[in-house]
Amino acid sequence: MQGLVEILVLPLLGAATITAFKGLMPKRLPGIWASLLVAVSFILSIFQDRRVSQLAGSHHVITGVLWNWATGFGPAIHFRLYLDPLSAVWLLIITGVGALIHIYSIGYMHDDAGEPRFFAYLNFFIFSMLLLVLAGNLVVLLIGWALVGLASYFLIGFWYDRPTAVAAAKKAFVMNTLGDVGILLGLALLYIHYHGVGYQHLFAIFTHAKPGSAFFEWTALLLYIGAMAKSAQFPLHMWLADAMEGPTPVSALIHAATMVTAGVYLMARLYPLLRLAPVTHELIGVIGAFTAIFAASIAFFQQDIKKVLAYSTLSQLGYMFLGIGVSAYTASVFHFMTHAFFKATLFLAAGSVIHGLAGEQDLGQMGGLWKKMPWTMGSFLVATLAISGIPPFSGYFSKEAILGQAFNSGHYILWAIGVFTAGMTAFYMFRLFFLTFTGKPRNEHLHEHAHEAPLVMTIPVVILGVLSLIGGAFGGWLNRWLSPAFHQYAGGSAAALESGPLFGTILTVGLAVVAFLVAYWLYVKRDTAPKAGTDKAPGVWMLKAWGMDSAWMTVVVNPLKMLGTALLTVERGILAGVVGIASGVQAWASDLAPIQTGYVRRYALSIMVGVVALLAYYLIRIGFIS
Amino acid sequence: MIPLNWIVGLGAALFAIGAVGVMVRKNPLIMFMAAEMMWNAAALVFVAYARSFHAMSGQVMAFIIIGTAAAEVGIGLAIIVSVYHHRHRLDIDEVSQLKG
Amino acid sequence: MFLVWLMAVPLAGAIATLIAPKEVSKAIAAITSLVGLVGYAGLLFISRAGIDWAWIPQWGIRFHLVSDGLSLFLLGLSAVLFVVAVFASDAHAGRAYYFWLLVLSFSVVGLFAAVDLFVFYVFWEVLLIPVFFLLTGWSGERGKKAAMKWLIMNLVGSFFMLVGVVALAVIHNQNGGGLTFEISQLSGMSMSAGVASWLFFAFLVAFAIKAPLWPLHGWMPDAYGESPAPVTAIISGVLSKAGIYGILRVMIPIFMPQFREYQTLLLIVATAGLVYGALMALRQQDMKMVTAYGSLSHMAMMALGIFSLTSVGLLGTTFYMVAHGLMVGGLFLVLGMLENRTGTRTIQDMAGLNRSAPRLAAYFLFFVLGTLGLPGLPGFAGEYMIIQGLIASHVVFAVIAGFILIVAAWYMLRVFQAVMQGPARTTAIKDLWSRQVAWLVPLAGLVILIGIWPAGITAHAVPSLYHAMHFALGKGGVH
Amino acid sequence: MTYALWPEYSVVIGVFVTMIAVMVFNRRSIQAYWVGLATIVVSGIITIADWSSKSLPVALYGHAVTVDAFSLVVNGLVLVAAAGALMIGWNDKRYGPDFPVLVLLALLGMMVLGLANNFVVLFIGIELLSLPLYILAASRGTGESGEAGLKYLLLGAFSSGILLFGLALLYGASGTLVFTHLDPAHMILPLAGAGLALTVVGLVFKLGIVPFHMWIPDVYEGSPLPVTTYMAFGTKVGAAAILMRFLFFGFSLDAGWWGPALGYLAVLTMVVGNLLALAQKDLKRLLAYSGIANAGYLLVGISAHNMFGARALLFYLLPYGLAVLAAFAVIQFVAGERDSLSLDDLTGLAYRSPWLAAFLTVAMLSLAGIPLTGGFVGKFYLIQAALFANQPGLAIGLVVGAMVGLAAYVRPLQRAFSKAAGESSEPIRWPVAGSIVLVVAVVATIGLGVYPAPVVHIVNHSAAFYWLH
Amino acid sequence: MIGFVILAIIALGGGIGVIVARQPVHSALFLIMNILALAIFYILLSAEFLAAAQVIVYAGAIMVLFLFVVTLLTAGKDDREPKENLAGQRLTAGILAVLVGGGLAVVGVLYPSRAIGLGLPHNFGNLRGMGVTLWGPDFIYLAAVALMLLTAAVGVLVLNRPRRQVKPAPRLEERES
Repeated sequence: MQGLVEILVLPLLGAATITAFKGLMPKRLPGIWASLLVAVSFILSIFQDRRVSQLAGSHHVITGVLWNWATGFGPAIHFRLYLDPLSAVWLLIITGVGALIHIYSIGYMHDDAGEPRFFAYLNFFIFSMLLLVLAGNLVVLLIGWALVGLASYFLIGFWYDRPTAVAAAKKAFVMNTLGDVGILLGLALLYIHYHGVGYQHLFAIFTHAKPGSAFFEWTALLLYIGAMAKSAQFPLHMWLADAMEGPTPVSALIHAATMVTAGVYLMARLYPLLRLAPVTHELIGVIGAFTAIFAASIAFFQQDIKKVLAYSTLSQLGYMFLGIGVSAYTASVFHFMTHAFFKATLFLAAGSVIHGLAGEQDLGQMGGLWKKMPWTMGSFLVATLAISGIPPFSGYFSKEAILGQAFNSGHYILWAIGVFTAGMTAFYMFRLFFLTFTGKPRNEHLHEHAHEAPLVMTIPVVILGVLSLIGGAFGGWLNRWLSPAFHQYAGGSAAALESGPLFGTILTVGLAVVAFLVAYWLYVKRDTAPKAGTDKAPGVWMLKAWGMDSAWMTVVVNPLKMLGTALLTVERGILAGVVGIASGVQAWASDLAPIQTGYVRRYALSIMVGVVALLAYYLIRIGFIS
Repeated sequence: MIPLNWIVGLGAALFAIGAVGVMVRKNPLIMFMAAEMMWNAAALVFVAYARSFHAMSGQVMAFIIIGTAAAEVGIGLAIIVSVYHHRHRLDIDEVSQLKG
Repeated sequence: MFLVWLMAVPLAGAIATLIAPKEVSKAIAAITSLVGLVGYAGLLFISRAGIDWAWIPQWGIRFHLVSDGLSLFLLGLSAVLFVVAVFASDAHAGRAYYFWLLVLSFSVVGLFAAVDLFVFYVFWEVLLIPVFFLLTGWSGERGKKAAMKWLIMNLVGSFFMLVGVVALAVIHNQNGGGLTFEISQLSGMSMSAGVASWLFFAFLVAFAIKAPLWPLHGWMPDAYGESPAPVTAIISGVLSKAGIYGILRVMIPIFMPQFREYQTLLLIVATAGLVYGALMALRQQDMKMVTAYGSLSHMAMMALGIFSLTSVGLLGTTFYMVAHGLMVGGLFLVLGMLENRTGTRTIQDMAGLNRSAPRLAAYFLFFVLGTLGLPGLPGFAGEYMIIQGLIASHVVFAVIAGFILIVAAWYMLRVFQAVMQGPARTTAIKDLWSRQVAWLVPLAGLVILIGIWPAGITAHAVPSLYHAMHFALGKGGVH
Repeated sequence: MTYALWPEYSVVIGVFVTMIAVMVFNRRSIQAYWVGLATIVVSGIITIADWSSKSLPVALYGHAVTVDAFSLVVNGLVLVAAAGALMIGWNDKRYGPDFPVLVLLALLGMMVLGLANNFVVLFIGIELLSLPLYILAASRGTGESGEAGLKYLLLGAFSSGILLFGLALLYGASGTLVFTHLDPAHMILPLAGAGLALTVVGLVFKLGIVPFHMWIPDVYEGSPLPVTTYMAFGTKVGAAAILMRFLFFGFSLDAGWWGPALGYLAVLTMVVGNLLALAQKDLKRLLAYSGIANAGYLLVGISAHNMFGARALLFYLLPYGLAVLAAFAVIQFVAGERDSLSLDDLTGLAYRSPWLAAFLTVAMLSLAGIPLTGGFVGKFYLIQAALFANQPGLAIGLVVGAMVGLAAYVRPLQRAFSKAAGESSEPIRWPVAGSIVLVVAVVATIGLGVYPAPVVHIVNHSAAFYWLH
Repeated sequence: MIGFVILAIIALGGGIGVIVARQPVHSALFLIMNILALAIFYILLSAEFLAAAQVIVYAGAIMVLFLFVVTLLTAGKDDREPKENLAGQRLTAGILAVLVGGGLAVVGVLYPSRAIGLGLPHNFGNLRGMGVTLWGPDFIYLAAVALMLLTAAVGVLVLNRPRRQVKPAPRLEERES
């Protein structure tokens, strides 16, 4: 327990102090302070991970209750923290990669007026993400889950005077809320049935449950919806591309390396539940595969350097979910790790490019930058090779592990999709690389002023580049490291890394190489313009991301707005009704008033009417008139 | 022997006539007279029933009615005089400023 | 007896404002409300604070106040919000303004603490009057109409309730139990089904109007829109809770069979209100109206929690009342500051104010996030419990409620972003003054506290809740 | 030795002394007012003394009158009404020195109505009450005042005729004039039914029940203000007292055939009265319609026909009267030299005179039936009575009426609390006597709302006595 | 019985005359006729004292007063009845009166009171009988009537006292100017 709280609290402290004292801090201090705290957190995480691994017995878990969160309607829900090997991996990546990106940001944001705010947000994000992975039950997880969403909202909308950024932030938040609601419903279901939402409590029950009941399917589906929204699985993926409106380090940290993989974390965490819900489990793999190929197709013709990376992130997330779907949990975690390395490298390098080009992101304005920014180019190349699955770069190993297990478990179609997508990945990534760094500069003016990034930015990029080079070597270690976690409860038996058939590997790598060659031929030899291919049938749709945005608008958003507009009429009716009744009564009263004519004889008449009425009533009542 | 119940019928008729008088005549004096007639009708019925019960109480009541009528007429005429003193016609419908 | 002192404080303050010079009215009100808050803090440590005194013995009416788990936190909510409202008020509003505000405070304490139906009803109606005058005297011409609507709609509801109140006592008497208005004695009373249904709806309508619940919210838009911000904060934060509180305190113990009988109908109507409020909020162009309709939706959420008829749903509502009160009160105060600074409430007329007023924007966002139910802030805990209760009783409504949470995020962010973000369209405004921060910070801190520690309230509310309900709830209650 | 009738005797003596005072002193003298007030005080003291007397209830003059707790409570109420009216019109040169004399005479009528136990006394009471009020209504000498007097007189004579005929038929049906000797079981029923119908009409005419109410707005509006106050409070007390006494003594055993009709009338009255109040622009007229509506509330107490009804009615008279006193006192102050006050004249009252506005608020809220005022407790008691009688329709009618009337009572307040357009902030004079009435009425209204238990006790005691007969 | 019919016709004729006569003076005279017919009825009903009182008070005092006022108010004025201007007033009034009068008459005629068959008590209805009652147990009624007459006297004084011309309260603007 001790130690976890410190890891958690340090970044929060950073966020709080920077927010409170940003006016008093000298210019660079917030960045340094924030980076320092995250770095310390990283170091503490290492110690904690060691503690976990040294625990006796098979249960490598540190857990403890901070306080009683809510009670009164059943067994209390505690504010519980929980560290096991699975969360430990995330812990390391979050704090480690997070620290590097913090450092990088010191350089990247140095001339932005909102720099302290940026670091406060970033620290807040680290805190939330740590809370998410250190959560000991689903409620605390959901709190972390929502807070990272909030942090993401802050950071996407960091430049709040850009309407597009603001809109993107809102979209991200609302879509993530959808996911939150899914988790909320799912965990409420679990609580109702099992009187608790703690992982250990639930998993112990799941271990003894029989799979296949509708209850488990629904619960798993609801929780998966949460993961879908957070990890941008189809059809809840649009927000991630728009999220590139935020500063590039944010894209690297949140929308590539860490936050978007929370869904993978959740699904890996819930492997005992997935065992019980085979249909949902399959669905996860199918949607993952579809997302992978779907996003890859969109990435083909993107014109914006960050958009390409964003869709490639989507595609890679699809791989991870494909891994979850075929029970390749360790492989998914492995891919998460390598992806964190190479995608962070790619984004940060892209950030350096954008930084070097004074904020330009359009591929049409780049080209021939390799001479101007060699370190960046080098790192980018390494990461590109890694993501394309070229051995011996890290991506090769992790992707291979997922595909291998997909094949082994008999999901041949999913496997085929994965293989094909790997080729597509290689194509668009190399297209990106070539368009950015090789060939002739397409904008001489920008090219003139382009420059390599300062050291504070380059060093993290290079470190991450190195990690993406060698990351594949962690596979064996990870396999051992995670096995206690996945063997603790039923359902994780197939989690360990496996290797697929040799022909599969050859096919994958071969496809990647072919794709590389095609890209080389197209964009280096023939020097095709970035826009080429976007004016004809598939290209147009690919560029427009298959029109999913407008589909959402048509199917969900606009009907809701129209319903709201229609209800405005109802509301006017209700409000007018209130006034109407009141003024109706008033008018009635005014109409009634002239009864009072002022003529005495009329009054006498009225009295006489009353006499007749009363007389008749009494005579009838006593039976005189019958 | 006088048929007492017929006297009650006569009283009812006089009562109705008085009521009509109040309702249809426009001269306040005549309305007032008609009202007096209603009182008289009641007094007649009282006396008739007193005769039937051989009890003086009805007659006492009739006496009180007559005495009260005297007082009421005094006040009523005073009011009518004070209201119509300066008016051209004795028309009750002219006195209808208060309404609504 | 302590509760009586707690009531006497604002009353004394109110009288003091009438006597003292005009200039110190605000100071008196501030001191009074602070004393009330301190007294409330004391209440947390006093176990026997209630009073039970034969008020009108001939009718079995007892002046019976208690501070149990149901009322304790609502008393706290009102104590806090009144302090905040007084501090946020215009110093030149005049003595009558503070007089009415303190009278309101007085009656709210009485309302929340009453467990005798007659006493409850008395304060229920008394509190209409100060609000009526606050709306009449300190807002524009439309405010007068709003005041009229407020008074008449609420009284229409509560007049029927009055008949219900008396009828309950009379029936209890006819059953041979003697004339009493004590809720605990009226609970579980045998009545003919027809009569019980009529009484049930008489009470329900009264409470629904005050809350307000759709479709009885006709008074709400004008009242929320036209009243000065502190008054709006009080109405939306405290008084609207009175409606829900009434359902919990009065109706649940007495009309449980009717709740069961009409549960589906009630759930449908409340869900309609939930959706309706959210969609209305989505289409409003006036930032106060967005919040007002959002609040309408949230009130429906509280009603759903009750109508789920599960212990967790009721508990969720109990908790959510306090949470929502604090947050929506804060939000309306922030909106009031914005309105004062910009002179408009239309969101199209504003944009990009974050640049000139970052602190204001931060508090705005904080309360926006709170009201949209961000996990970690108290709205979430309430909504969680309510939805859990709904799942346990009728899962369809839980799904709809969940869906509305998404829409809530949408409309709340829409107003925040439109006002605070985007390219600046309005001239710069002044940021918060330090005096304003002085009360916003504790308010926000309190919100965070109960957000991360809902057990602080739920653990205390539970015994009273079960005590109040007397007989166990049906399915879904985990206990 | 019983002083049973001495409250009434002292008033008679007071009448003569006052007249002598008028004659002896100068015509514009204030002495008559003092003597009148002293009379009321003495009568009140004797009433209180009688209250604690052991010898009650007592029937006197061959069951013509019965002095019991009920009549003493009525005495108390009408004495308050008379004192209030007298002090509101205190030494106003517009009404002259005869004003106290006539007030005392009408007071005597009201007191007689409280203790009547036979038809003769009933009739005497009605006339003794009405005759001075005819005069007072017309006494202002203006067109409106004369019109009010004339209308009151003609319709009063008309209704008295109906009343008398009804009494005659009842006499024929039962053979007795004494209420307590009426025995529904041995009456000739059709005669009794017809007689009862006419008698009830004659009595509710004075109370102002729809459709016999039409004289009320005109007479209230046209009469001088203190007289209107007196009518609104005193006449209602007297009429309600005699109606209850007559019906409950004479017909208490069998409510089945006379109760429902009154119930319908009550509902009709409450709704129509409040509805018409909504349309009014003149404050006196508004209060007149409010008086009609309140008559409907009183009738609820009668048609409920149970012990609670009697008690509730007796109770309700007090807060109603106090609110009327307070409201009319405010009108008197604000109107100053004028005879009436429109709603628009109230605009800005809260800024001209905050206290007057506050007092008006209390009065109006009491009439509207808002808690912590006496009016609420009264309505509450009435609803209780209706429900105890198993007549939810009455209770619902009551609240529907109250709802409709609500806006009527609130509109003046809203005027009073909004800023006036002009600068007409001429200070308002506070006559001493009127101020006493106002303050006492307001304090008592609130006191009655906050702690009604003592009054409830008195009322219950009085109605309990009443039911022992 | 024949006497009764004749008297009834006279009384009814007088009554109808009151309400149909065009001039108030005629009405008053018709009313006197009616009153005198009733006085005879009183005698027939063994109410001698009342008959005398009826003649003296009603026919004598009251009607003279009426006649006096009629002449006072109609002197030199147009004393004819103005045209009926209230729509349906006469018809409705007639119907209502027929309903009420007819109903009451039917009830009264069909249901006679329980008459006592024995002979009349001594002094029934004559001066002595009334005197004993009114100055005995029922003196209080007499006193009340006296008070009413006193009220009437005061009323006449009040209503016709010389009035100081009370001007309507001056409006604010007038006062300022």
